[in-house]
Parts: sequence; C-alpha cells; structure tokens
Amino acid sequence: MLHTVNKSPFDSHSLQTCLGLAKAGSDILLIEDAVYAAMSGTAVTSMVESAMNSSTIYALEPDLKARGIGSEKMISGINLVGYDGFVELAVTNDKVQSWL
Amino acid sequence: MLHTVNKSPFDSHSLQTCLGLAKAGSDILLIEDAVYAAMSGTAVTSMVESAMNSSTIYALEPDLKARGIGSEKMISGINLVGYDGFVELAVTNDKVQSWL
Amino acid sequence: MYVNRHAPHGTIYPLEGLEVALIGAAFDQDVSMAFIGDGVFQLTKGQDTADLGIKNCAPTYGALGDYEVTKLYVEQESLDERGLELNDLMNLTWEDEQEDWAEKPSIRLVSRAQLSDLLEQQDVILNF
Amino acid sequence: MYVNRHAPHGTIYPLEGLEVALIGAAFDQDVSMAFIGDGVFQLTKGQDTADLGIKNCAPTYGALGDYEVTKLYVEQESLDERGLELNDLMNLTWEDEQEDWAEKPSIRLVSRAQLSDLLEQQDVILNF
Amino acid sequence: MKFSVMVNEGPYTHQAADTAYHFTRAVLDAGHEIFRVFFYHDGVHNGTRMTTPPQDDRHIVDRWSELAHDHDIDLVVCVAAAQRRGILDKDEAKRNGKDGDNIAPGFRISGLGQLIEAGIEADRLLVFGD
Amino acid sequence: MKFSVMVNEGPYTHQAADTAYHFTRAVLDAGHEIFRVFFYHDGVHNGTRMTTPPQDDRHIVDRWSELAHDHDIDLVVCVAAAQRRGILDKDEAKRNGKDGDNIAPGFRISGLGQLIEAGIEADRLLVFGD
Repeated sequence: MLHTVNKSPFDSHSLQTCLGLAKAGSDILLIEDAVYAAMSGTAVTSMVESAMNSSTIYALEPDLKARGIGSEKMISGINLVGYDGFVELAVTNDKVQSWL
Repeated sequence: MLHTVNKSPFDSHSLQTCLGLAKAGSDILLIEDAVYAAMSGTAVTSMVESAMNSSTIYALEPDLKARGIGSEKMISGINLVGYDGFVELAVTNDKVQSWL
Repeated sequence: MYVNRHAPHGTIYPLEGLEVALIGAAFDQDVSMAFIGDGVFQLTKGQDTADLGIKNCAPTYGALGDYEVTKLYVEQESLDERGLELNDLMNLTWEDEQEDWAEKPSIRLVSRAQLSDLLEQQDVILNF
Repeated sequence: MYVNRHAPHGTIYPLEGLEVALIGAAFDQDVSMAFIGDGVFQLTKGQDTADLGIKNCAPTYGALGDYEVTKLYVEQESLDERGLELNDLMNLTWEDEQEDWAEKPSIRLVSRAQLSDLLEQQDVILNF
Repeated sequence: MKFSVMVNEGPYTHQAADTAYHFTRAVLDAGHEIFRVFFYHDGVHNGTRMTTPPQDDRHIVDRWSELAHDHDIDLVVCVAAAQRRGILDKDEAKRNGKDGDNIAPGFRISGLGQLIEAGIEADRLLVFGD
Repeated sequence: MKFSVMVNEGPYTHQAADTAYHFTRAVLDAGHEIFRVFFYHDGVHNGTRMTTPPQDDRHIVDRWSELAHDHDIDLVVCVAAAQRRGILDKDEAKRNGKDGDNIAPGFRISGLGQLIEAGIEADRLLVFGD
C-alpha cells in the first residue's frame, strides 16, 4: 500500500498516525509540507529513520525544491520522485491511503 | 493579555505554543475544538494543569456542551464562560492574541 | 472504508464524511468506518449543539445501522490518549436479519495493529 | 506585530500575511514580524517554486527592509527543533538612515522568553 | 468599548465563522460597539449570496447580512483575497470582465488598509479562524 | 490503468489543489486514463469562474477547465458541498431562486454517488487535501 502524507510533522500528528498504522513493506510518500519530515537533524528525524527500517520513504522533489531542502539537508536513504514517480508509485501499489 | 485557542490539543501544537509563550498572569480561553483540552484524564491534562499554576484557564460553555463534555469530565478549576463572558474577558484584558 | 480523524463541530469534515458513508451504503457498498485520533470524539455521548445553532450530526450515527453500516471500528489507543472508554461512547446498534433481528453493537474496539490489518484489506480508503 | 506560524507554499497564509505586513508598513505602522514554529521555514534560503508553478513569495522578504519593516524576530527554540541555524536563513538587511545608510541585519534571534516579553508590548497582534 | 473582528475561515467548513458571529452579537448585546468585521483568507466566502445551506441548518451568510442591516455593521471583504477565491461585487466584476457578481447584501469589497484601520481605530481586535 | 482523483481543498488556500492538478497531468502524460475528478469539501471552490488571481500567478480554475477541454476529463463538483459554499450551475441557481450562477466551463454539479462510482470504476482513487 502507498501512504501519502501532506502535513508538516512539526504542526500535525498526521505523519505519526500514518507511521503507526502503516504495515511493514509499505511505501510512504511525503508531499507538500510533509517534506520537512525528510530533513536530517530535526526533532522528528529519528521517528522517520526508525520507520525506514520497515517501510520505504519517498519525497516529492518539486516540493523539496520549493522549500529549499537540498540533498545535503536530507536523511540519506529517502528516495526522490517527481509527479511521474508519484504516478508510478500509485500504479505499483494496489491502493493508496492519503493521510491529511 | 487574553489568549484564545481553537484547535484540538491532540491534533495541533497551537495550545502548546500558546502555553509556551503566555506570560504568568495571562487569561487563556479554550474555544471550538480546543475545549477538549479541558478534559481530565487525557494525554494533555498534565500540561494544562501545570499551566493553571501561572495562568487562569477558561473554556467556552456552548463548545463544551456541543462536545458532550460535562463538568464531571473536566479538570477542576477551569472556569466556564458563555459568549458574554468571552466579551467580558476581551474587555478586561488590554489585548487579545488568537492562537489558531 | 471511511477513516474519520476529525473532532466534531469544529470543522465540517465529520458531517460531510457521514454523508459519503450514507451514500456509499445506498449504493450497496460494503461500508465500514474507522475512528482514530480526534475522530473518536464524533461518537461520544451527550453532544448538544443547540447553543451553537449548529446542526447536530451526532444522532445520525444512531441511524447508520438502518443503512446497514454496522462496522464502526474505534481505535483503543486513541480512546486511551483521550481518557475515554467504551462507556463514554454512544450505544450504537444494528439488527441482525440472520439472527431474528437480534440487536448487536456496531462499535468494535480494535487495537492499532488490528486496524492496520483492516486497512490493508480495503479496496478503497477515504479519509475525513 | 505579525506572528507567522505556517510553513510556506503548503498554504497561502504566509503570502497573505506578508501582504498585510506590507500594507501595515504603507500605513506608517510600526511593523514587526515574529516567526515561530513552522513559520521559521518561510525565511530559509534556496526556495524555488518554479516546478510547482506557484508564485514564490520568498524574495518578498528581501524587500521588507525597503518598506521599513526591519524587525524580524525568529524564535531560537523553533529553529533548534527543525535543525536550522541562522546561516540557513536568508540574509535579510535594511539600511539605517541614522547611520549613513549602514546595512544592518533584519533578522533577530530571540528566545521564547524574550518573544513572550515582546508580545506583551504590542498594541495589536495578528497571526498568520 | 470599540471592537473590530477579523474572520479568516469560510462558513460551514470551520466553526470559526460561527464563533465570530456569536461573539459579534455578544459584543452588541453587552452595549459595546463593532467598528468593523473584516473577512480575510477563506473568510471571504462568508460574503457570497449564492450560498444555499440545507433547510434544517443555519444560514451563515444571511445571518451576517441581517446583522449588518439591523445594527449598521460595516462588513468588509478583502479584495485581494476575494479575487483569488471568486468573490466579486458589481465593480470588481466589471473591471475583471466577469459576467456577474456574487457578493451578499450588507458586505462591501475593499483593500487591506481597512484591516489596518480596524486595528488602529478599535480598542480590541479579535481574530477568528486561521 | 484507470484513475479517479478527489480534491478536498480550495485553490490558492492550500497547495492540495495544485498537487492534484500536477498529479492528474502526470497520469495523462504516463498514458493512463482519468475516469473522473471529484471536488468535495472546500474543493468545490476550484470550480468557480469568478476567480481572478493576480496576473503573475497561475490560474488554477482555468487550468482545470483547459484540462477538461483538452483531454475530455469529467470534472464533478459535489452538489451538497457546493450549495453550502455558494457554487451553482444554471439549474441549481434556478431551483434555489438565485439570480446567477458561477460554475466554470468543463465542470458539472452532481451528487455524491459520482464519488462512490469513481471509487468503484477506477483502479485507483487518489485523495488530495483534507
């Protein structure tokens, strides 16, 4: 299953709820303000890193770029995708759950 | 100063931010979904109780009633006000800050 | 499955989500609802919006059984965090045609792990 | 004082808040801005919204000095929580007429306690 | 005492539009004055006469219009926020080549300066909704 | 593969309306099919032709209308959500005694059944905005 999250992890509990309910092997895509969760060295970095043990984390590149989050500021191992990659993730997973 | 908060403390960091910035002696009014912060026995109860040492906490009664929060479910020492009491708080405090 | 995550009255999401669930049932879909996070507040007893002048959607949950929406999953962890127990929630029931219309509870308490399994089994998941 | 608490681009609050600050300055008000919580992200370097097709409001912060908006208070605790330091923020300046147009930094790092004092001194506080 | 009120959320979607209304009424009931109600962000949607809520629900837009009529309240919708969100009066419609307008009775469209003035002129400025 | 898209936030206010558009375009670019785009909650505001953004900004409503025109996409605005928020087509305006309508070209107003159908008929249903 693909999970999308669009809220800042510092302002909303959406990401936390998503990670609590996503099963091992899930794909998790960070979009819009949720891409701040991809940053290293923040108060939520360890939560995201620990989720990476069981799920694959993706972040939408146009949203990272809009927010000035370069690869040097990101947790390593997070995968970048464009809108085309977003579509591909929605195709390869059998369903999509949006955490808003 | 009167601080108003309108977001659920379980879903948003507004109340926490408000309590972190409110000076001792402030009046804090919980409205709309923020009235859930007035409940006893929740994960945020201790945060609210500790704020009550330095500030006075109010909750809007029509919002409590709409959410089925009776006095038996509330932290004791929280003051109930109606819309008239809300106006009175806005009059007696020299300014109002809304945490949204 | 319709996943409800918002507190009632503060926003219209619970009410508009309920409208989707009812239409889904009318279209003979196998409708189930999950209540997590602040969504569990939608089911609490004693909600009275008269003083707000807002339409109270709480009684509508009582009618869900009549529309064959009989599976309301409530996450135990969300209740715990909010100091709530089953007894604080409305007594929602449905009548089981298979068992001489016996009245059965619609609310099913589930753990986060159980809910996670349930989500995996759904065809379509909508969040409200 | 205008208190900015939202991350940029995800919602329009930062942009519409900036519009109020600029109008406030045009009305000769003593405008100061505070950035707390996700609001500090508004000031980060290197924002480029071209791929989103969204108007980028980040460069506008650079023009604030020209409108005599010279006090941008950034809460240190909010930066810390987000792994940011002053060097990650845009270099925003204003020219001090009193000192032969010397260029001075607009961003002032303050602690939560200092910001709390500042809020107490304001006539009007608007949140964006 | 003189109050200004700022409404930042649309009707029905968020309760803030209701709270702002009840607060405004309570201000008047207590004998205080409302200098202005200013609608910003999604709050501009409080000012469209096209709203048709279900018959068993409150009519938030009509409630504002009646308040303006009965108590001569100045209801101002921010022009920039309104244009982005499709709220227009006759003048704005004409200027932008639109074939109609949708502003509700008692509301007027004006600039952000009206908000700044509302903050200066009133003793208290209350903000509802984010 | 067949996709349906649900848009739950208004244009400009939240980025979700932009993300939904970019995703929909990417679906088409990848050679897949869009069965329907359904607008609910504040998403109904994507469908008003009265929107006038600043000239240096994108026109979200026109973008949807062009997509519908160029790719024959079915853009459906939920009638119940639209009535509460003041979005009307000619028929709805007439039925509710309103003096004009504001729906944008390429959009149509219909019931929630269209969302249920979108979920059934499409292989994937993507939701944008809360």
